[in-house]
Amino acid sequence: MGSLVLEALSKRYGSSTAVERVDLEVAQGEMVALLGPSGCGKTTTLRMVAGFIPPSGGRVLIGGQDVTRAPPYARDTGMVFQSYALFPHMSVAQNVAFGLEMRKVGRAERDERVMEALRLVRLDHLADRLPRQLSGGQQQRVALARALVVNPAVFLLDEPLSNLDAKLRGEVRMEIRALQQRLGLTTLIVTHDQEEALTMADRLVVMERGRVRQVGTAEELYEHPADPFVAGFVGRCNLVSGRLEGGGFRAESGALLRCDSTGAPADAALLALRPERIRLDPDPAGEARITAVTYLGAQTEYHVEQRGTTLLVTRPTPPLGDPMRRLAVGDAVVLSWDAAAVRLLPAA
Amino acid sequence: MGSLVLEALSKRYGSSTAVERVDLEVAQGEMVALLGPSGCGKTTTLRMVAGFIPPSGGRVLIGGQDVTRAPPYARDTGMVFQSYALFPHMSVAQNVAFGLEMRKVGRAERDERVMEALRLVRLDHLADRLPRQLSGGQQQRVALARALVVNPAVFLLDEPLSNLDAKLRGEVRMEIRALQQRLGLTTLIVTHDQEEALTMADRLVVMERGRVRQVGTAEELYEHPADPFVAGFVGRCNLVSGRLEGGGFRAESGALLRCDSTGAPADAALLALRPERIRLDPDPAGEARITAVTYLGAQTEYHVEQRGTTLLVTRPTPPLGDPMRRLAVGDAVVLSWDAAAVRLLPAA
Amino acid sequence: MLLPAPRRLLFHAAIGAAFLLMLAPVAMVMIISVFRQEIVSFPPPGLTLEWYVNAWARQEFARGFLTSLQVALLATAIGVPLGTAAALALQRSAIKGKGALNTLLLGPLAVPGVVAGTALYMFYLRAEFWLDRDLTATLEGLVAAHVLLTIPWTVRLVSASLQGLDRTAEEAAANLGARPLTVFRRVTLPMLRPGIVAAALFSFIQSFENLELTLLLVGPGRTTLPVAMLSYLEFRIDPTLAAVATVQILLVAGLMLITDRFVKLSRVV
Amino acid sequence: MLLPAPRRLLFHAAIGAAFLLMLAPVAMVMIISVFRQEIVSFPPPGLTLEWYVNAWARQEFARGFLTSLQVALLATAIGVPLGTAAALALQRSAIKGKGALNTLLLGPLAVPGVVAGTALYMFYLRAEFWLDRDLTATLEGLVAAHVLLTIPWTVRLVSASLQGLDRTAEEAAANLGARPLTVFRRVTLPMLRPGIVAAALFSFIQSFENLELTLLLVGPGRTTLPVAMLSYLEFRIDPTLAAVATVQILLVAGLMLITDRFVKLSRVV
Repeated sequence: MGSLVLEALSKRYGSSTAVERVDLEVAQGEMVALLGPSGCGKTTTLRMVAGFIPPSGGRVLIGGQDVTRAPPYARDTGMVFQSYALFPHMSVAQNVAFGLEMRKVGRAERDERVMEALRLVRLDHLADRLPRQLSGGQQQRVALARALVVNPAVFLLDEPLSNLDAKLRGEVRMEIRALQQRLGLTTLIVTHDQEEALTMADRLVVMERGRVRQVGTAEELYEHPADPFVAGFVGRCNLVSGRLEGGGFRAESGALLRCDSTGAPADAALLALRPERIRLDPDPAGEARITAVTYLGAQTEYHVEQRGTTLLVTRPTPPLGDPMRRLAVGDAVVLSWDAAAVRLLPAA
Repeated sequence: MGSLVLEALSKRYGSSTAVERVDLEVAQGEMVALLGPSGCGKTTTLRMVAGFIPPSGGRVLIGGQDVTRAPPYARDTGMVFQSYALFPHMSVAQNVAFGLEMRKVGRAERDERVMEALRLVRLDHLADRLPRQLSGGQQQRVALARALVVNPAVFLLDEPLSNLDAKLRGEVRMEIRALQQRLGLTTLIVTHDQEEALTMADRLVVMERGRVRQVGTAEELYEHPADPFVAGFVGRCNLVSGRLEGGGFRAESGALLRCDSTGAPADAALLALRPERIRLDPDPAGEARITAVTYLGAQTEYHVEQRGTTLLVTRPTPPLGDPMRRLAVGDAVVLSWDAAAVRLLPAA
Repeated sequence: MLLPAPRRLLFHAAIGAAFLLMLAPVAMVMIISVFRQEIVSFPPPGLTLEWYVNAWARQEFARGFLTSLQVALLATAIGVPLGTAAALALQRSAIKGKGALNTLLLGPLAVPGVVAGTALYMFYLRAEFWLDRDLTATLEGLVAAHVLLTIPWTVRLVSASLQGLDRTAEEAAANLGARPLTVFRRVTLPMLRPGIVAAALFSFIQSFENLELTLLLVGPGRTTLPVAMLSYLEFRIDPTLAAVATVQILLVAGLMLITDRFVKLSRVV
Repeated sequence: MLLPAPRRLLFHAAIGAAFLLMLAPVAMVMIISVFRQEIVSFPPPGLTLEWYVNAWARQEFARGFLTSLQVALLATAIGVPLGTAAALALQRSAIKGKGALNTLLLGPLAVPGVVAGTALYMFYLRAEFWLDRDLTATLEGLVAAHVLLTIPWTVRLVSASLQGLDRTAEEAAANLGARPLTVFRRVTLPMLRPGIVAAALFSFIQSFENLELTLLLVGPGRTTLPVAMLSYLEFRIDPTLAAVATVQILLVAGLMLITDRFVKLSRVV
């Protein structure tokens, strides 16, 4: 049984549903990401775990104990807020000490654990500063230390990186993941950024409009998306409507696309194909035409039109001498892909 | 001679320099991006072109005419602001009509051109709305129409996409680029997002701390960065300090790295190598070790350590059956790359 | 955060008590003004508008009302443009000590009304001596004094609007070819409208209500309504006064409600 | 945006004029208070502190000062906690019509001081009749009236602070194990401090300066300073009054300056 368990957790506001029967188990030491566009219910779910929002139905269990009706202060969670939520009138050390004070930890032990937590986030030299005297990244680390110092049973992160700039975000991401693994923290993180979720979490929960669409590791979600929403939200994806016909897939535009139909759902109505799985070869006799070329440095994106269906193709940018390098809008090409690279999905 | 020319344009505030002798020519119909981290002087440069900031030195020429001392209202520029800067008390149509009114265009022609501009951005059905009744993306398009309707000699865009969410950003990017090309607008765009700059602009100007580091097309900057800053800012890059030794490059850690030293600068002190240009092969006898594997869907990132030097390697994620797919932390591998893929740069 | 039910009840009680405390006396006056009986008894024996008729019949109230209205309108008409100009100057110019000037704007709060009134009276006496011309007991003198009341309110409210104003809209206008004066007229001024409307409203109310500054400056036959009420009070206290007070309250409250329809006051003030 | 030089000059002139207009009378009084001569002449013939000595010697000013101080301190001590509680209740509970209540908070601005004073006096007279106990001309009655002055200021200033307060800090405290009362004491209250300090300052000033509400409620031997000044004015006008006024201005200005060191007033108010 997981260290954090959600059972059919729901939240309704009047007639609108924010979260609909979410089931989830997070194992001891595991990091799970709630991923989805804004308004999908991921933050509401996190706040129900922390106790800030009372569920309309379902249960929350922490370490096997039902805490569904427990107030926030009686739940053993450590939360890091998007806005950091530091106490502006307390020093860094006082901020970090607050949770220990609430737990009536003696002064000597408290001071020791505060300094230890600050060393963990490399801020022990700034213990006496006020939050407003720190940079965004430093405030973020104080918030981490403050949540970690009390050894919470569950560690909750609400979009912890969204207020940092791009460069810092990569660093803090690795730092949080390293801390989480080193301390073996049971962690639930909320994010709208798929790269963040893919790089940090052991498992991902993709949510949309209050419902869980799919739960799995990064690879499971990317390689075997359960539905068009997951296919489009985790990574980029060509989605073509049509139907199975013989051994192939007949697009609405008329083109017959190669696919492996074994095990496809009977109601398959969408063909999902990752842009990097498509091979593209110059061929004057090819019936596909390039409609756009975008050079992105490490890779190049091609929009290719074939009998009324436009597919996005991304290839590693070829070295300078390569004939591929000269491909331009209007050139004729041939597209090909492994039948196994295709996923067939029910309609959205 | 370009349609927009900057000659040794500078801006100093007291003893600090915001922009230092920027030279630039933008040809008729060309789109040039000013790219750099925040505080690099790119916005200050744009605002000097618009006339909102008086230069401390240098000249601004629009269509061959010196406008360095001209007030904003006497310059023929059309600017789109980061915050859109719509007039909140005027309807969409009135916003768009404002520039024409200032130019004393007659009522009939004005109405016609306003509707034409709104059709261009597909908002003619919302002409009577107030700005606050529109979504962010729609406000952005009103701002575009308002700047375009007066047929400005130079089109200025200040981080036009930064207030839009990820999905919309891609759409508006393509829309702006299509408009710019269709109307043949001489355009200067400011952005801190390299992908935005790479996808939209004909040429890029990379700035750092008030100076231009390099000017060129996306390919020139990515394949031939002039210095470590550009190498690291446009795309990701492994930068290894060391020195040329015999036919190779001796890293400070002691490893000897393969490179092509012909034409290298005499003071070469950095080896720049794109992570996607490194091949990685499993080899039990290899002396390189994987220290981290990050699955990102379309690609996988590997941190590989070889004799004290850690290199980032990105490979397209191999198909499920591939032995590469099983590579894990601690595995021995061999790294290799074309000598031509390496750039040698002076110290930062 | 959730509050347990008993605490929530306590909260509601606190709101109720505070508002009751603030409004009870006013409500009492309004009630008194429509009952027949002059002395205390409850429930009072009958409704009447007699006191209103009585109030209007007394010249000092009718005239006081008109004088107050005249003075308040003039003071607002002069003070609001002046104050708006000062606010623009204060917020827009790059002068040093802007912070100090902003705090000085709180000054009028620091100067007790009686003191300001006395000061002004003494100032007028001396000015009369130098200028050889009446100032106290003239309409001009009274209006000038009330302009002093309206300026700080205007500067403060318009300054707040200016600070919240998106300056890029002005830049956009300039970029589209508008000269500075056109930018001001077509963009800045319309965007400041809520602040200016609120300033005019509060200027009017401040002037209309003022007693302290006015007391020494009114002349015979040119009394404002608050002064007339005070004089009447010294003479007797009866529901006539309650009637006058009720009219005054309804007038000001009505003005605020009308303004509130166009400008959300609780956001601006 | 850049302003051409002549316009900038005009701007500075406007600032100067507005501030001069606001401050001239006050400056005049302060000057008068330290010169020997009672009547007008310039430059006056000699400096003196005689008027200050004279003011203190007159019992009504000395006693008035002490009464005002006492009333203002008591009214602040009672009104600020009450107002803070009301503000918390108003902002934090999920009651309907919050917007209407917020506008009602502007109410005291809508009720002219004389009207409120009259209302209160009438209310007290009736309350005395029912309670069979004195209210007018007692310290309790005066303090109760002044509490009414302080509550709207407090509610408004504390409400503004509450609206600007980052509620996630309170959630963070709860998440760290603090019960609601501890959250309030350790996090909410310290974060509201600027608003509460400003509320206390303005409550004190409002009470200390008040004339209109006080006029009818003071009893013999229990006059506040503004009322004492008004009475003296009816009797004669000389620099003694200027001296009293100066002391009062300096006291209030000093209080504001001290407060400003701890709380940036121009940001809170």
